Amino acid sequence: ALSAEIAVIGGSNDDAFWNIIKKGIDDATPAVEANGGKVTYLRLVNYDNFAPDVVQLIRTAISMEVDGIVIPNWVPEAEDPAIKDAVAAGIKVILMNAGGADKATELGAINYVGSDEYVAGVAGGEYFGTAGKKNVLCINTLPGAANTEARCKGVIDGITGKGGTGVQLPLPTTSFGDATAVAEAIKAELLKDDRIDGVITISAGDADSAAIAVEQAGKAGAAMLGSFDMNGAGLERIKAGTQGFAIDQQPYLQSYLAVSLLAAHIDFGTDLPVFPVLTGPGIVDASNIDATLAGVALGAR
Amino acid sequence: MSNPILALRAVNKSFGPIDVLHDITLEVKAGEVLCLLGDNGAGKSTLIKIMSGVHQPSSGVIEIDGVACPLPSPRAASEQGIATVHQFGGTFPLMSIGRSFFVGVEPTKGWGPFKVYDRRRANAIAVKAVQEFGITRIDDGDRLVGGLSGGERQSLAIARAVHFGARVLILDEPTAALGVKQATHVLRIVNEAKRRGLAVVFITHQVMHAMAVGDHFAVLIRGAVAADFKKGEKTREEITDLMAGGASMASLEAEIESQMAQA
Amino acid sequence: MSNPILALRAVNKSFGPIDVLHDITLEVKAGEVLCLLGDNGAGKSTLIKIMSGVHQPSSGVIEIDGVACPLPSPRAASEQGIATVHQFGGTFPLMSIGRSFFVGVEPTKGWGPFKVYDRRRANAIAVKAVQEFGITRIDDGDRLVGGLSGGERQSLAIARAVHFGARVLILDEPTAALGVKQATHVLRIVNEAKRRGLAVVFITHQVMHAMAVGDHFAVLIRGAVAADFKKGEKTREEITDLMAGGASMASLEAEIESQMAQA
Amino acid sequence: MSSTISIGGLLRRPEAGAALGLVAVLIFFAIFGGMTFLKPAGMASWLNVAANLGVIAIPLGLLMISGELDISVGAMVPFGAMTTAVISGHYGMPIWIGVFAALGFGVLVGLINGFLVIRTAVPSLIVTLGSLFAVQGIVLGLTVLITKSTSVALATEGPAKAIFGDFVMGGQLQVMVLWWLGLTALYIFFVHFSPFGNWIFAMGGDKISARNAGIPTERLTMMLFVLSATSAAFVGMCQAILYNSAQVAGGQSFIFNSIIAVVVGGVLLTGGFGSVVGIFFGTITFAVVTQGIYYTDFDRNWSSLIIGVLLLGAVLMNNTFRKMALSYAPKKGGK
Amino acid sequence: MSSTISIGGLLRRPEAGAALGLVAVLIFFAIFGGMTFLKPAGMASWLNVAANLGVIAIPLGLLMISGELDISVGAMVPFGAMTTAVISGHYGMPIWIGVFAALGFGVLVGLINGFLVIRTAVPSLIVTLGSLFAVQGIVLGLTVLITKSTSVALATEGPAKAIFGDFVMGGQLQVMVLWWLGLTALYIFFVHFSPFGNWIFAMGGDKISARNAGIPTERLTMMLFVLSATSAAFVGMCQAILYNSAQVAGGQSFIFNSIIAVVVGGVLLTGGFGSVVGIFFGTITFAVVTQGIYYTDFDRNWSSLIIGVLLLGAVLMNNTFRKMALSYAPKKGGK
Ligand SMILES: Nc1ncnc2c1ncn2[C@@H]1O[C@H](COP(=O)(O)OP(=O)(O)OP(=O)(O)O)[C@@H](O)[C@H]1O
Ligand SMILES: Nc1ncnc2c1ncn2[C@@H]1O[C@H](COP(=O)(O)OP(=O)(O)OP(=O)(O)O)[C@@H](O)[C@H]1O
Ligand SMILES: [Mg+2]
Ligand SMILES: [Mg+2]
Repeated sequence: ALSAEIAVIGGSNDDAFWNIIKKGIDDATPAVEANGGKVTYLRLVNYDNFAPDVVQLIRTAISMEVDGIVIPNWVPEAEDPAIKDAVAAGIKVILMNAGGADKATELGAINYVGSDEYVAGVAGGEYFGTAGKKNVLCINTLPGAANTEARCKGVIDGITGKGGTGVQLPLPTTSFGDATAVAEAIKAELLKDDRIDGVITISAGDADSAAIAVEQAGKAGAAMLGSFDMNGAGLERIKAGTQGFAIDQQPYLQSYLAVSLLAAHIDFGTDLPVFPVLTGPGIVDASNIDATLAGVALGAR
Repeated sequence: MSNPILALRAVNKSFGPIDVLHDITLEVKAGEVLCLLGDNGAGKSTLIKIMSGVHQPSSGVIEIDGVACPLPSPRAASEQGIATVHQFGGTFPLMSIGRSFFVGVEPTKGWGPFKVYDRRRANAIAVKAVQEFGITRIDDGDRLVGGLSGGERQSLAIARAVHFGARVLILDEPTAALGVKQATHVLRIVNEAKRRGLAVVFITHQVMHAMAVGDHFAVLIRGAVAADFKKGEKTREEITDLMAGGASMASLEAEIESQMAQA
Repeated sequence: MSNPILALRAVNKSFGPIDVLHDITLEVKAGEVLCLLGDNGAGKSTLIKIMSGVHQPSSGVIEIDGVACPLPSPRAASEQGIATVHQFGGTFPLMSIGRSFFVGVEPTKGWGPFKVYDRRRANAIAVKAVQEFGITRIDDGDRLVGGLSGGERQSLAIARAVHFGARVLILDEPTAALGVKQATHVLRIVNEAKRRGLAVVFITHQVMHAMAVGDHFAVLIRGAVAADFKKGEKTREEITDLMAGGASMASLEAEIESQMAQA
Repeated sequence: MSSTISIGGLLRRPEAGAALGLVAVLIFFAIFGGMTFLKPAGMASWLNVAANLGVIAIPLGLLMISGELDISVGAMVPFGAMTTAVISGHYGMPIWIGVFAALGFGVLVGLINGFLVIRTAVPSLIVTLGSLFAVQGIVLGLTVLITKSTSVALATEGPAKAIFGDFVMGGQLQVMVLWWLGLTALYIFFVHFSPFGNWIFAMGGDKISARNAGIPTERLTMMLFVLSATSAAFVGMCQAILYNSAQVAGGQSFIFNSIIAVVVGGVLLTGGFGSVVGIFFGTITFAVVTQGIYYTDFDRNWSSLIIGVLLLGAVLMNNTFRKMALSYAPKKGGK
Repeated sequence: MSSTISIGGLLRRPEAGAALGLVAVLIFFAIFGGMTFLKPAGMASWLNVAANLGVIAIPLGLLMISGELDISVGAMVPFGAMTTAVISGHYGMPIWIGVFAALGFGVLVGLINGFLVIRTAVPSLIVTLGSLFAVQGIVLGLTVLITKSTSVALATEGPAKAIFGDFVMGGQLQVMVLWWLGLTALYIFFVHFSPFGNWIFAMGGDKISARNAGIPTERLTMMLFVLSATSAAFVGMCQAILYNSAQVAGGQSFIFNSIIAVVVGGVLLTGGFGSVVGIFFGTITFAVVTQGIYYTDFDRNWSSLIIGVLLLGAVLMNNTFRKMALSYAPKKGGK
């Protein structure tokens, strides 16, 4: 069918990561529209009712009678039946951000574009290990959510593989979004356990709190700070040397490529021989900070 | 005379450190109106709350038909046929007149699990009961109680108790908010209830109302029964003095009377 | 006679589709007690709510000292020296007696931005004012209002209005919940206020109370002024009939009287 | 005369405002979202959302009518889901054991909530806030302890799947929609036709007077808390079966969402006024607003703003009607 | 006699329960958390949390005493932070412009909340729920529109940094702690000593009677809404300056947390009763409970459970005291 109508399903509204995803979609959209197509972005409002909400979005997309869907496969048990229904309805599917090549094949999706939360976590854990860190604390401000748990699990497995140890610190919901509560929680752990020499947060915003906590606990220089994803303040810290690194899956590429590939497939029947298309994990640290900062200024990193 | 339906034996009540009732012993007999008199804060409302299961006595016994019978809840009291109009409240502003009237004892039609609330019948009975009080303005049982005047609501509450009071009818200052016509009607209803063999407990601050219906009078002063006498045993002046908490009202009465005389 | 302090000219009031007051014209003069009489639901409370700025008339004019002067809020009325005791409420269960008494017009000590609430003085004045009503049980201004009996609270509200009523004192059924002693005291206070040159508007359902203090009587029937007369112009029986909404009370009165006679 | 239908009589019903609000948002999205939104597949999208919310919103609304609140439903949804998934997924026991355990825990938490509210006179918002945290803690702690993970898979087949977690009517509608419609009908009967409903309204209007009138207020309060906690656990359980998995996190959005649905449905927050049909409409309104956004071309970043404004609008409309209801009285012919 | 201090007099103060609750949790954590928790660094940890929460909790508590509620603080924290970061970070304007703009928006949202509550008689929970969503939508929409990002960096130096977002006293305490103590003192004066405070209690006790007593209830309601929204924007602004960055997300936890702090502090949810000192103690109690966990050896997965149980305990203790307060009267010598 010509003039592809595409639905993209993504994470919560106010999440920095998904905002960059949106930038990729927005940049890919003109090309789709130039061919008479349309791109709709369906976002979760929050992660409170995760699996049902995601499946609901898939069903919504099917009901919109789109030609193609780009979707992260976060909770396979829940999403697989819906994705199979979409494929059965003749809708072309690309898995993005979460899922992997095997899943794509199993579900009949045409490709997988993305990284993997767990793999990204492992990369982070190994970075700590390579830097000589032994005891890493993974701060999870959203404990119980599949994606954040995968990140921390990856970190712990990564550092363990390098001969160190890792622990997850799940924060209660009472502290979610309260920068001070997060900072003080991390500080308390640092004060209590003197051996901790690495801290990583599941989001860029939490790293702002963690930076203060490390400094307050008198561990500046001793404990290395890392974060999943990145924001302006975090990059400034990497540049200044107060933060070690940030794990970047280059979300811009995920959505940009996924939408473009899918539209071209629907409109022109093209197929990419590369399978899967991996966009990460990439590590941003002092070595590549300047190029990254340029991309950030444009909202693409 | 008949045996008492309801009796209190040496009942005490305190709220934390505040002792409100001391050693109250009282009997309420069928076909008799007991007037509870006493100054503001004497403990009248507290006493009848004990009779209607709202409060539990700190010590002492409640007897029904001569048998000790605690009243752990208002529901227990109403199961014993005791219906009460409390001094405040008793109606539900956002409910319809019909529903408010029948609250807790809704009439139903149908059978088995499909019994449904009989709105039409409830409304009809409620409107009729209230109109009998002379409140003819009310003719729609679906109207919300919140739109009624104070006296109209009070009439509704009294009509309700009269309708459901099987053996004992307790009225706490029922006439306080009522107009002349409505108050007279309440007094007539009390007499009617007495004639039907109910026991009535009646609280009022108006000597005239008390003397119009009372067969038996109990005066509370600071939580204790200060006087307990039958109709005709005391004069109007003596009763007035007792109602004022034992203070001699002679001078005050005289003062008012003299002002009236100037009229 | 003096000019009216407060006058209503052709005032109407309706709540949505319900017309409550029709073309009310009334004058309240200094040194005079105006008794508002009428059946339940006649519109008395609504009328005084218009005088005290709680409701706005649907049409018609309020004059103060002969000049048209709308009362957009209770605050505006109290700035004109009009103090009101409403039929319900007026006290705050969880506040202390002293604070409840002075709510809105708190006494302060200190100066400038450091004026602080003068708790001791407030408590002393409040306790004294309430004790003057014969309620000697209350001697601690820090006690919470919620623990008082109905009559005790009512006395507190009246004491408050009397204390702050500069020119006009409006009392909506002030004696309804009061004991004999307290009610007599309220009547004495009304007379005292009159003697001090205040105008008083007094609502009651008790003929005796009305006749004890009233100089001027206005009877509302179904929201319209049905009679407007001076002290002495009508007999007690006529007034009673009017209070009952124009119904002839002769038979009812007779009935009650006869029961009293049996006493 | 009282059974003839008049405009005044219709307008003073608690659901009048909710119904008009629903019509308004439907028109809004029909204009901005186009027709897909009203085709069967589009309707299924908001009906499914409404069903899951509605099963919780009605008992919560009854609690609110009776003057209480239950925040703990936010933790009961994942609790119900996790109980089923752990018992029937992780341990592999028969699905029915998981179902009954989930409902059983619902009853238990409801009883605890009700007991604490009755016995301590602590406001129910606070009691259930406490149990929200406590249940969240238990779910996270126990799940990690037992399964070493926060996400548990569950595969169900046979009648349990068909009854609790499947799609019906051409694979679009969740079976939950049927549960929701059935339960709504039941609630309408109990609340508006059986005498029992009257008690709930009386309790919300004036709890002391209700108790004095002989209504077993305490037992009724317990019952309503059990109902709301169990309904939330039920929804969680069905979601676990439908989606073949359960997560520890989640469910909190049900708290605000169901309060919104209830209040948009015309229930008075302070108790004593409302209707099941109103809550039903309010739930659909909420679902239409949140799902409708996806069918429009509005920038997704502004969806919260639109939801907020639509909500306020619906409540305002609603309120206008309640005021009319209170002051309504049939006009007399002559004076 | 009324100025002598008696045990009865102390116990009937609204803060009595809160103070005892605080002592109880301090003992609890001193036992299970060891002494680090009470050393300066440990104390700073919960004082900082308490300060940020407390600046919002006191005005919210006053609103609750006056019988209203403000949910929108949850959106005002990120709004305040983002306004400052966008103006002074993204656009690079002087920090003071950012500070005043943040506070100015706080005043504006407060006025809108207050206006809607007064004019429409919609319960404030719902009005502010609407404005919560609306403000969240505006923050997200505008930030992305302006900065193409949801996280904005901000570098502040000079007096503004020292006044709003720095550490004092050996670099452990946030300067917010000083603000909090100062504001608490001011609030205590205004609420408990100036005549003005009386009005708030009267409004919460019986709004109609308060209005009839000549209290400008509408103006006061507006003022309190402005106070709470502005305080939340202030906290957000200070956090942006302290952490050199602002996020669009977050802040919702302030809603429940401050309600908890207020209620643990002895304020009656239905209005009319409470005290600033009580809220102060309640805030500290909450901070101690949530931060104390990190000094213990309990498994972190159970922290929600512990928080829930401790909260319920504190509220129960509290309630016992309020009951004593209501029934308390000085014992007479003779009868
Ligand atoms: N729940 C309570 N807690 C503490 N004190 C109470 C309580 N209820 C009543 N009291 C006190 O008990 C005393 C008696 O109150 P009660 O209401 O029984 O008086 P009453 O005789 O009905 O007065 P009134 O004629 O004014 O209605 C009063 O002094 C009152 O302060
Ligand atoms: N806010 C309102 N909305 C609708 N109707 C009202 C309202 N307030 C009063 N009414 C109606 O107006 C009429 C007059 O009420 P009002 O309270 O003025 O009577 P009243 O003369 O004070 O009676 P009472 O002696 O019983 O106190 C009543 O029929 C009542 O139903
Ligand atoms: Mg009494
Ligand atoms: Mg009246």
